[in-house]
Amino acid sequence: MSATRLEAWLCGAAALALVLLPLVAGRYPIYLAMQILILAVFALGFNLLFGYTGLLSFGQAGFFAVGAYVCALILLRVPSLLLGLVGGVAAAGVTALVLGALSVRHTRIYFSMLTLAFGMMLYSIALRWRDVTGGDDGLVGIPRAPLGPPGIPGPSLATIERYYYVVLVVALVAVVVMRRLVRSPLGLTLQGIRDSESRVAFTGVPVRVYRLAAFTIAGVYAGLAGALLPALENTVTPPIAHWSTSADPVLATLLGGIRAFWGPVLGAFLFFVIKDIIVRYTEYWLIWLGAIVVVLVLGFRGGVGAMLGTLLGRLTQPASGRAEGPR
Amino acid sequence: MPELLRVEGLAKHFGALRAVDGVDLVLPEGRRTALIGPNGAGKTTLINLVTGGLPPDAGRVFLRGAEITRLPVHRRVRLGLTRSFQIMNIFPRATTLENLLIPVLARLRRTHRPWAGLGTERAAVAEAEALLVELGLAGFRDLPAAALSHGDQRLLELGIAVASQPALCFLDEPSAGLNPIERGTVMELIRRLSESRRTTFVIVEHDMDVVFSLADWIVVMNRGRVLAEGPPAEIRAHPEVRETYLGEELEA
Amino acid sequence: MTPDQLAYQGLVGLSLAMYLWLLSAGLTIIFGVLGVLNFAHGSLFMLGGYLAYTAYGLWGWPFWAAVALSLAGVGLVGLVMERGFLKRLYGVEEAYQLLLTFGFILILDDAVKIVWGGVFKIPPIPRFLDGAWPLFGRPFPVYNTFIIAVGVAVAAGLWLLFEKTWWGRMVRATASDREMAGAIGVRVPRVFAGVFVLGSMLAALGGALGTPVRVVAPGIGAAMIIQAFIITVIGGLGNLRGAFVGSLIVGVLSAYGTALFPVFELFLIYVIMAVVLLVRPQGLFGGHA
Amino acid sequence: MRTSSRLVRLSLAALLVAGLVWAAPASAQCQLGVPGIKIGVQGVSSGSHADYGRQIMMGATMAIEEVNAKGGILGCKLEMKFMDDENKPAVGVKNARYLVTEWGAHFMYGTDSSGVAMALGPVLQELKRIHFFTHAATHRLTEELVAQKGIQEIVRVSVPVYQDAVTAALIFKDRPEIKRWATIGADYEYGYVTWNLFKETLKKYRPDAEFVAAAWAPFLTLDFSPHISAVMAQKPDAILATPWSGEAVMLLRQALIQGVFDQVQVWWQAMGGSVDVLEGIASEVQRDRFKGKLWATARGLHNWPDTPENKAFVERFQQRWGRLPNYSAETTYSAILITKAAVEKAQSLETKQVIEALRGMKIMTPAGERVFRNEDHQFVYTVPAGRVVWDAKYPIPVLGDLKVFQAKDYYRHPPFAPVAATK
Repeated sequence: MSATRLEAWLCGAAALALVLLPLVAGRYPIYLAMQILILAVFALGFNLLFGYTGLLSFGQAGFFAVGAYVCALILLRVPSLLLGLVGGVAAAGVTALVLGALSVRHTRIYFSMLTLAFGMMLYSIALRWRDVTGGDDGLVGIPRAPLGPPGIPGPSLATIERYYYVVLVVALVAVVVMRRLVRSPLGLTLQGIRDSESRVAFTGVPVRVYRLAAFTIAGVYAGLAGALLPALENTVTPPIAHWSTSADPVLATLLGGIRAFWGPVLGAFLFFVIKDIIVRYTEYWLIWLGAIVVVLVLGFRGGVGAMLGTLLGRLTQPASGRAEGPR
Repeated sequence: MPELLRVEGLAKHFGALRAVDGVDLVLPEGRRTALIGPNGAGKTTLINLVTGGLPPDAGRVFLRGAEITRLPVHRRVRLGLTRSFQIMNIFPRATTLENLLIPVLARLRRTHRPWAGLGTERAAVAEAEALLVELGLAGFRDLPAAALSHGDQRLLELGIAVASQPALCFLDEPSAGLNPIERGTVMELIRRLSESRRTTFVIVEHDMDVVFSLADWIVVMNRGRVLAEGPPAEIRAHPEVRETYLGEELEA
Repeated sequence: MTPDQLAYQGLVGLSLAMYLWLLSAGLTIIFGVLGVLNFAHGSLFMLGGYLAYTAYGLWGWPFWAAVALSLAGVGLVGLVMERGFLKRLYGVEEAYQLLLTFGFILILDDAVKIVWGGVFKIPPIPRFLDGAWPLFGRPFPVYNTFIIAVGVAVAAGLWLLFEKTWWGRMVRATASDREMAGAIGVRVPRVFAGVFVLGSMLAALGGALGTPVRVVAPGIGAAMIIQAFIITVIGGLGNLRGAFVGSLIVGVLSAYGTALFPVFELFLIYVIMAVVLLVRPQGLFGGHA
Repeated sequence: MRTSSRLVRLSLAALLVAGLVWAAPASAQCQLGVPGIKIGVQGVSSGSHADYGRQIMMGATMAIEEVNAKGGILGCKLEMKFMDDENKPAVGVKNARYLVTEWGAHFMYGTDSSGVAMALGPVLQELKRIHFFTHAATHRLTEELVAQKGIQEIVRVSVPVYQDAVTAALIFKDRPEIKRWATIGADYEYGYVTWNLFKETLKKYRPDAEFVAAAWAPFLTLDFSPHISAVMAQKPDAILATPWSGEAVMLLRQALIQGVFDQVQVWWQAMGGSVDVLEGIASEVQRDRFKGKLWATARGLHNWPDTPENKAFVERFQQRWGRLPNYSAETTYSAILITKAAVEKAQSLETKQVIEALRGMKIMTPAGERVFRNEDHQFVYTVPAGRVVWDAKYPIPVLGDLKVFQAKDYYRHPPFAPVAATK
């Protein structure tokens, strides 16, 4: 069995498990699963930017928040989740496009700082523009509106189980799309830019435009993840725009593996599992997460994903043992 | 031979240093040119100015009569101007095939496609594979480029450069850090490529034997200026060139 | 506001600026020499506060001794960070250095919780720093005056250190070109360690001097580090003079912001940061570290 | 041989354990058909406000110990899980979901920040659980979410913002020399509504009152100097301050060294009567640095009312924890007593029946008699405000010179006219 076949089987199994989850699990595991899926989408976008294009952004929370706030504002007025999601994603995409056009003028640390500044700019807007964002108290009492477009209500999502399936479907689609994207000419070119900007430029590719494309897609993914949040939490508050939220996808990706496509997804899972498990035994879970980060950065920069990747490689033909370097 | 590249009064200063100091140059199509000169003569800077890596302080650059002085790199490439690098510059994590796929896709204007799998880019893949054969790297198709030997990586970089099917291609010390045998292969490849394709090569090279055997025109630079240019024989005989540059070469 | 009031508010801003300066000075030196942007720098500031509180507030040491202890303690932590961990990442993409120091934030925030509990700590104000004296027609705190003095003194001290001492010259050589410095016989690893310890101590100083008037609690480090980033960026990453001016800008601006344009204050600071990065990425004082 | 004998011993031990486990539920005769009643508690227990969470946890723990010692509720033992909400609405909501859907809480208690409370309220309907709010003070929690939106699961045991705002107006309306008021406000719901409600009320009695300055400080403010100097620039006669807990201590320290207490007549510190603040400023009060100008409120006092219930509570609390109880401890403690009474009356844990049982409830608690107001699920009880003074009887400062207003005089009453919740 080839690595890709095996991978396909694993994905199928995982997807099936997720579909069946509500039948076996209680409401909290479902809630947790939704949190994981949302972070997975968020981190997938982030990793297109970091793992594939080589740009470490500390401002992704800004776009996450734009998605969340816009979706929330819509849900508070129009009872249509669809509209909320679309609106949130669109707003986040546009914001990313505009701020990205400025950000991609830099790379490396300056890019990181610039994105940090923009992210925190959005945070300060969420915090201070009280009339719209509710200020520090945020937007609360957000209804879990029916799915359909305005006018045609469609299925109710009153129960968390139903909403779970919305989140699941959206997340699966997001994964598939990203999977195709990284294996497309665009994906290959972005990886080329990561490894050698000048070389790509001298093949006739406008590097900055491609960086902007990656940045915008990452922003759209962040916005999508954010837009899924209000209906789940019924509340949206400034901390989700704060840079420490930007760190979540970074940590997840680092845990799962920057160099592997499944890294962010795996990482999102690990992130919450670690958190949830450790929290049950001690309130001090951050110190453990921190320790894990230190160990990973020093010892296993490939993350758990790479470990598994090499494992996969061993299980299958050596030719497919290329876990390092996203494909 | 129709004019391919024209450079007029090109200049670039780094603080006090006049790296390139008023260079005029005309390159006709199909003439294999060697660009020589002692270290710091301004060869690499000149390439950077012409190919768009650096903005010039003064002067103008024309490709096939059209001015390209201020064009961004990728636009110049699309007009048929590209280069290779003195310091190895390939995509180490990508496979050998993918290394060539990027420039081919770029030439076919397909790099932006986000949806189609690479497998479906049949034309591009076929072309890249053909080039792999031409480079003699077909055996390493699916290996990460980093796994290739230094010499093979040089060949690959050369391949990346010609994969964009440029009209004019600057090769900045394509054999840097290679042993004589590997160097031979690279030069042989350059010769073959320049015959099999409509690409005019400008080569920066230190090995005079290579230069004189490969080039049918030689441009000598010194202190940011063009000291002399002409066919190998002429240059060999050129007194100034001899003393400032070739002298020690010949003694050596 | 009347001129007097504006001046007074500006003075308050100045004292804010000095805390920021003590924080960002260390960050800047470390970046300038090691090329590492230490995310955990704010957490060292916090740790400094806790140590000072423990010695001064709990054990009843004299304030000065407590501050000295916290400098020593945090310096030690800094040494461990650099020698034990960071040094393994030189030569790797800087992204990983950022991530490593981010890991330190998580560890330190919980570590202080484990040792000192989650509840805020605040020792009494040392008598000799209590009270106020008239300035611009209103009483101005002795404490804030003291902080301003310390800030200026540190600035002068650092200037002397880097301009006038042999070690300083060694550090500057290392900052401008590691290999060259190594070639002319500078023990680069030692310089790195020394600089990191110095930077950590500066952070500790800010934290320690803050405790009697500001509480120390878990998470204040992470809350402050971003301001330090803003400042180092505005002044030019690795540029000490720039960091000083940057601190003044941010501190004074937020003071006036609180009084005159509270809604935009925060936003404005990030705008400035972004604009500087876009227009002058090397910072207002960029060029030489 | 040896291994086999060890095996025997092991299996015996296992049997024993199994037997105990099997026997355990049988030992408690809970008349509500559950192994135990699960008490989920939240409060902020990290950062500048952390003492509140601790005190909430102490109060809950003590109540549970006492109830269990007397056989629990209808024979059902109480067990508690406490979680830190970090004063973050999102965290509070996540905790509530965990407590109810995973841990299986029957009732929930606590919550300090108004922001968290307002986020939590609507979620309670989905979770179908009562949350006894024992500190969060925004009037909108009960006036809007209960009285108007009809979210039955919200019950508030502590005094809302009325006390911080209205009593201040009632006390200082009679001080003609105090005209110019300024606020150093918490930059969120709680800060805004306090200031607005205060202005509204004072204006009724004192048309001549002026409100000359306002500076707003968000959570995690470490230096209030610019806020203080900003409002002092307008030369106010009195200041109403709403940052609380550790931030109140910082604020008062920084106001002291800016010489504020030489310039103003009164500093009204909302919730300044909480023990963590009183502990934090003890030495300053002892040296009368505030010149008797510092006034404060609390949702309950350890030195008032002078009733056996309160005395006993404070005594037991000090024995149990070696500290004086903060009001957040008292309100949470009382909330659990209230739960006991309600469940015993309802003979059920069903949210609906328990709410029914709460209707019209009058119950004696350490802070005095609390009366459940059906319209907005607000428990009504009287708490005085007072001046922060040093009393040798206590290890820390106390509120003295108490101004007692009957609850009906400073509570707002349905139907509620809206109060702006913006700056």
